[in-house]
Amino acid sequence: MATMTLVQAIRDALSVEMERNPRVVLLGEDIGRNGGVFRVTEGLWERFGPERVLDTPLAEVGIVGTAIGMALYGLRPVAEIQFADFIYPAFDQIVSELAKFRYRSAGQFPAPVVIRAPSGGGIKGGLYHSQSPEAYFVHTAGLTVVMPSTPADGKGLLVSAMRSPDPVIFLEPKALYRTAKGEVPEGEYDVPLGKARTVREGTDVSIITYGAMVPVGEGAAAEAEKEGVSVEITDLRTLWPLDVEAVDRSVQKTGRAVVLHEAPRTCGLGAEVATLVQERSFLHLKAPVARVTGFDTPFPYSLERKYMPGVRRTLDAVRTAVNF
Amino acid sequence: MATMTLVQAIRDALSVEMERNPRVVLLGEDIGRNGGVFRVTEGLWERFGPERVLDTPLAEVGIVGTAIGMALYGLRPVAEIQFADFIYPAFDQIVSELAKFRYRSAGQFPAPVVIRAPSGGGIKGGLYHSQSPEAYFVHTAGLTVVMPSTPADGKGLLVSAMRSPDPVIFLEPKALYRTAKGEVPEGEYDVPLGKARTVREGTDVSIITYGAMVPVGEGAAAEAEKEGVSVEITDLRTLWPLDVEAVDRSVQKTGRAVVLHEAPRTCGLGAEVATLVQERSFLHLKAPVARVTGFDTPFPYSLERKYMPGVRRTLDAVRTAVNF
Amino acid sequence: MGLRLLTALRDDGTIDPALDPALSREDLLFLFRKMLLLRALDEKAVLLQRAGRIGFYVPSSGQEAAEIGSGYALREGDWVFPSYRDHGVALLRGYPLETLVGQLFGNASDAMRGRQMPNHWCDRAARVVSVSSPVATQLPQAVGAGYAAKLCGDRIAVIAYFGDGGSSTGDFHAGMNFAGVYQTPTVFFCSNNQYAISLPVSLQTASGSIAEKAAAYGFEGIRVDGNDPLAVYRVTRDALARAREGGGPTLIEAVTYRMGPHSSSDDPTRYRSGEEIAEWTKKDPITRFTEHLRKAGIVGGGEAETLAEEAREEVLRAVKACEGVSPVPPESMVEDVYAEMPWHLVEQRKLLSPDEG
Amino acid sequence: MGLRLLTALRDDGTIDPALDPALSREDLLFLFRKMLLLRALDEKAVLLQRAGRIGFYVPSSGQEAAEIGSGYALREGDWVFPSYRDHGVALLRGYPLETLVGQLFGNASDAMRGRQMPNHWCDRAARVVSVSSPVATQLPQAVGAGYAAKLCGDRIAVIAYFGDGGSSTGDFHAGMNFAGVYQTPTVFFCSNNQYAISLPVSLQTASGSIAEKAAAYGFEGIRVDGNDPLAVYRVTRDALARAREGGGPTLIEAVTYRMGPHSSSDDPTRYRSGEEIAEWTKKDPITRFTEHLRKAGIVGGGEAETLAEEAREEVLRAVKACEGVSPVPPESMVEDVYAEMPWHLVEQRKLLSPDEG
Ligand SMILES: Cc1ncc(C[n+]2csc(CCOP(=O)(O)OP(=O)(O)O)c2C)c(N)n1
Ligand SMILES: Cc1ncc(C[n+]2csc(CCOP(=O)(O)OP(=O)(O)O)c2C)c(N)n1
Ligand SMILES: [Mg+2]
Ligand SMILES: [Mg+2]
Repeated sequence: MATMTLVQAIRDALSVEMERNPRVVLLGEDIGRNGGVFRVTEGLWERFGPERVLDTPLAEVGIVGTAIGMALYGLRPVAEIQFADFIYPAFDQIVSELAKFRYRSAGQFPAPVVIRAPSGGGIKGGLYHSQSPEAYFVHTAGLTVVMPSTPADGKGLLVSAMRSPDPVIFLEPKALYRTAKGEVPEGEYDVPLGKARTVREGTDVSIITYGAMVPVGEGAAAEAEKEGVSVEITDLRTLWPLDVEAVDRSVQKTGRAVVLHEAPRTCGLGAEVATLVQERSFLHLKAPVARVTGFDTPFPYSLERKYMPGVRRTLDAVRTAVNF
Repeated sequence: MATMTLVQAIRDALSVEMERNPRVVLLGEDIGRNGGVFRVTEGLWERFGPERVLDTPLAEVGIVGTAIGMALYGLRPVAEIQFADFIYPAFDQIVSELAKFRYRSAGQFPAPVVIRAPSGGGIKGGLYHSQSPEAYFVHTAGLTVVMPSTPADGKGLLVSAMRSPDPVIFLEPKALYRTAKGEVPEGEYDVPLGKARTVREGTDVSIITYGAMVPVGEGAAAEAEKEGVSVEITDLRTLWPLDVEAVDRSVQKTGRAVVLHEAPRTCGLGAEVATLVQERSFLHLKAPVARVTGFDTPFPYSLERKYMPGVRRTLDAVRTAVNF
Repeated sequence: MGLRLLTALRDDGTIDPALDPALSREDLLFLFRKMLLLRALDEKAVLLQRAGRIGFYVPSSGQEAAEIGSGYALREGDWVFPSYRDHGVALLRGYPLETLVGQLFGNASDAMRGRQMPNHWCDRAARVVSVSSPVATQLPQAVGAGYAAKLCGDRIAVIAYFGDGGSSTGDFHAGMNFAGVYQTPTVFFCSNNQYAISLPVSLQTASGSIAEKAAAYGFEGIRVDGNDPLAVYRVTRDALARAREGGGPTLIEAVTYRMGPHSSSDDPTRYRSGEEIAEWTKKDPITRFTEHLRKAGIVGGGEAETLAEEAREEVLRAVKACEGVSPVPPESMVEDVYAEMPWHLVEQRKLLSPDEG
Repeated sequence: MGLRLLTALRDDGTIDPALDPALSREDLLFLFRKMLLLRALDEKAVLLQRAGRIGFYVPSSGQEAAEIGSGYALREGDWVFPSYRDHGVALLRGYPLETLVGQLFGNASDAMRGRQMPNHWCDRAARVVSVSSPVATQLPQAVGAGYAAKLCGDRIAVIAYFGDGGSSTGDFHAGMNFAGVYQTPTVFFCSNNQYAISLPVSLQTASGSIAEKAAAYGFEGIRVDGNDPLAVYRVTRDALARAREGGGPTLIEAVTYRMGPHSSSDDPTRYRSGEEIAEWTKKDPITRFTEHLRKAGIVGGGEAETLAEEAREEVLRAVKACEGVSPVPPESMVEDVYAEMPWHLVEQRKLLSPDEG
């Protein structure tokens, strides 16, 4: 065990897997000599060489398209999109190609690419350095979408992503890059995809969340406890295909659910979770499933702290659920 | 009044508005001399000239980017994407630019572009000539998303879209292009955005749907009637911002809701509608809100008729709701 | 400035020694047979589509020289990233005709399980990558595969096919640029058939040619007579060899003509003249090649017609073998989305029935 | 093959008559003042950011000649599509300095209501279009605006700014191609400052220059010394005039150097050497221009320093005017998403409070 930040844990996952598997290559903008704008890949270019750590020209469509070709040939490419906000020029390669290769070739041409992207707000990045685009990818059949909230999960889930037979969109909550610190197993370590993590047990309300909103949920749970309300928190970790049993179990125990994410509300993952809950646990529900989310606006620069869900709005939703 | 197909009605909207407003221009692939692959723009190139009906090179990013610039300058561009499945190369221009121009410029640079695209299955188009991408745009703040299901609405909604101060994604259910026939007012005619249409009144179950699924809903309602079940059908017409009052009213009357669309299920518009219903009408609900949707797979060629929701699956959902 | 158009077959049927690939009699006959087979497949498929026996078809009549000439230059280990119009190349990859024809029917005889529209095939064993409809997405993918081969020390080349319209896409730009920067063993083969559906190449780009766009990426562009199988073979062979030897990428523009419609859904009379078609029909690659083979004494008398008849029969046999085979099973719809079927597709599978949705 | 680099200011401070735009004394002093103002703004903003008084900053030190030289060539009616590094141009559009500085603070003094990060301004009256972060998205937009102007019969030009990295995007490819096909009055102005964050232009593309990429789209590309305000002014003026007169688009590559970091978040020591910076510092456009003005007897003695001091004071006044102004109101977050606020934003507005989320 070693204490690491999320950035260090992700870097550790990349280097451990690159050591183990010579077919793993990294590509992206400024990830080589510069070590990435968040320094996630720092030292890997020196260690594994420019053939395996590619600084690419400025074209996301080229990054993802090239990564797909590498994967078809048999490599295990890990592409970095500098900010999740800049993934859209590659959207066609992701949605039309990456997600559909296995299906359209009836299994002949799987394309196991991992796309890493720093996601979410918290660094005063304004419209284009703050977005949480997970819903676009959850809606796209064929993709696995992952978002860790702890350094240990950051390492373990990324290792599993790099070994997955399917393409994985790996979103990294940049707000936690350096603030999340924790024990991380050294060397070989993985965390299975598709399994949620119970952050804390509770009996009155279930908060279902992920990424940078997990600590917000914990803050609200602590406040609620003072009011005698016992909150259970589930960290989805894999956003799709999500761990529906974990969600069912928690909600059927508490009878109340609050879905918490920073992405915009409408057609967000919160809508899917709320719908699944009412489809599968209708008779257990004592209150409507509540959503605490980002606003249906572009991500604002000066008002960032008001845009992102905090303890205040989460606690309000918990109270409303209990008092319904 | 004249009887028109959906294709004719949409063409009528374009020509009436081009006559009225010299600032309206059309651009897209094969829309000029060829009149569009579905012949929607047939005759407009001859009538209004190549300066106002532009055949573009093969680049959706160029089509939408150019349309945005035209709109910023003061034109009213209507861009055609040949199939909604090919809109993704323009996704960055739509999500990062078109949807955010008004916001980021604090109202100084609105970009009122209309993007028309044939959408949905029904022509054995396989993976890439059948998709229903509305959820991606509903999730994107700043866009208005519209889908007509009748010729009259096709004309009236498109005219309103061409006069809207905001960008509109106008999805045309290609399955209905020639099968939907109906009376269409001639000359000046518009249908307001943001207002749903009650297709039929009913008391037991509310079907909330749009586009090519409206006739499917009607088929299921007719079958249900034989079983003594009275179904109300709401055609959303504007998918976002949707007519929430119409949804509330219908569901609070019947106490049961089935959301019907051909797009994939997970994080689809059905999830948003189901979530809104349980948030706003929780105590009225006698059964969980049901979803009848396309499958979470790419759109298959040979199995198209099994992929698309039909009367069978819709009726099953209605029965399940009634017998819950 | 425009680049010179390279031609081997002269109008009089003789060959320009400077570009003569000096193929053996057997090679020439093999090429000829494959061109005839491709034409025969086209003619039959168009009839099948009209008769509603297949749902759709993308013909390549007029482009046989570009398809077969370039495809014949490939070596065993090379990879192919085709577009929907390049089934001709597949015919040279030991790809059984049934596999192609079965895909047209989209039934149990289709290795792709009826997932895609006709003309969207693939074959892992033949290293022919899955075709998709979105234009030119295969270009950066081909660059990635080439990069991977280089990294693995495999001395192979990767060829990517696309059309004149494809040259306008961001995928073309990124693929070409990455190939230039990483010096990948990629041959970009553009079949400039003069049209992107209805758009003539003159409105597709203001540049003098597609080939000269290569300069913007720091490598060579070649303009070749796409109706001349020997010239196409020659320049493709040389470009592939250069790629395998680490010489980097090449862009080849094969100047040809789509004699038929864009697809079975298209009506070309809306956007081009009969005179234009007549002009190009004189340059029909099969007529031209037949001329040459006659002049060279390789086919004589009615031999060409005999070979054409053999090709038609081969196509008929394949059609017989594939048509009427059982449909794909409903459950197959939810398979191959992921390596293992996740819970939500297991649940959705229950919604499937023998009847309609 | 590489294109010739056009330079007017010789090393000895004299000017090449062939490229001399023959500007008046007043014009030259105006240019000089604006370059000094831009440098002063940069120096102050970097300090403000370090002190945490503004959140972020994108400097343009070293690129003043390209910014001011090109911007000065614009006419009243022309439109500008800038990138985040082109606030220099805004200084020439009668754009009050407060508007720029207020945007850096993102408070009530920001006409954009604190919506965007620093350096992402716009001004409708000045026809300076809203800057976004995604690189090069403005290029096809500029083509559309130019097309619209042409259709409306307005004899204006549209200039679009971008960087060397931007030349790799699909937006560049589509914008250039559409401009060539429609012959729009567009000037594509590339500030090749040698880097895209850490990536040197030699790894950005294998082509000999950015300018020569114009040939792929059928129009002219020009390579100009980007640290020479007079050469930049001259070629931009001519390209804009050609555009206004219906002569179609031009690509201008201004070869310059980003003397500072990519942004306040960047550490350039990780990817470039002190020697390299020293080399380019010798070519500092302000030093070079000062030299020339001295030689030409337009500024004498300590005059240059006096002007620089005036510029610094102007910046200080603007900062004083904008800093500490009240923050933007919370409700403004849900405004301007649509022309009229829809029901869901009216409901979401209720969730806002003076405290955090
Ligand atoms: C991204 C994208 N946009 C639009 C289409 C619709 N479309 C299909 S083929 C085609 C023309 C392609 O022309 P070209 O690249 O010259 O190839 P050709 O069909 O002539 O072989 C178009 C516009 C598509 N398939 N993909
Ligand atoms: C589409 C996109 N991808 C990545 C980024 C992140 N990014 C911001 S600036 C930049 C480099 C731009 O370099 P260049 O075009 O040369 O302009 P410069 O910053 O040098 O003026 C990158 C990669 C972005 N803003 N947009
Ligand atoms: Mg073509
Ligand atoms: Mg640069």
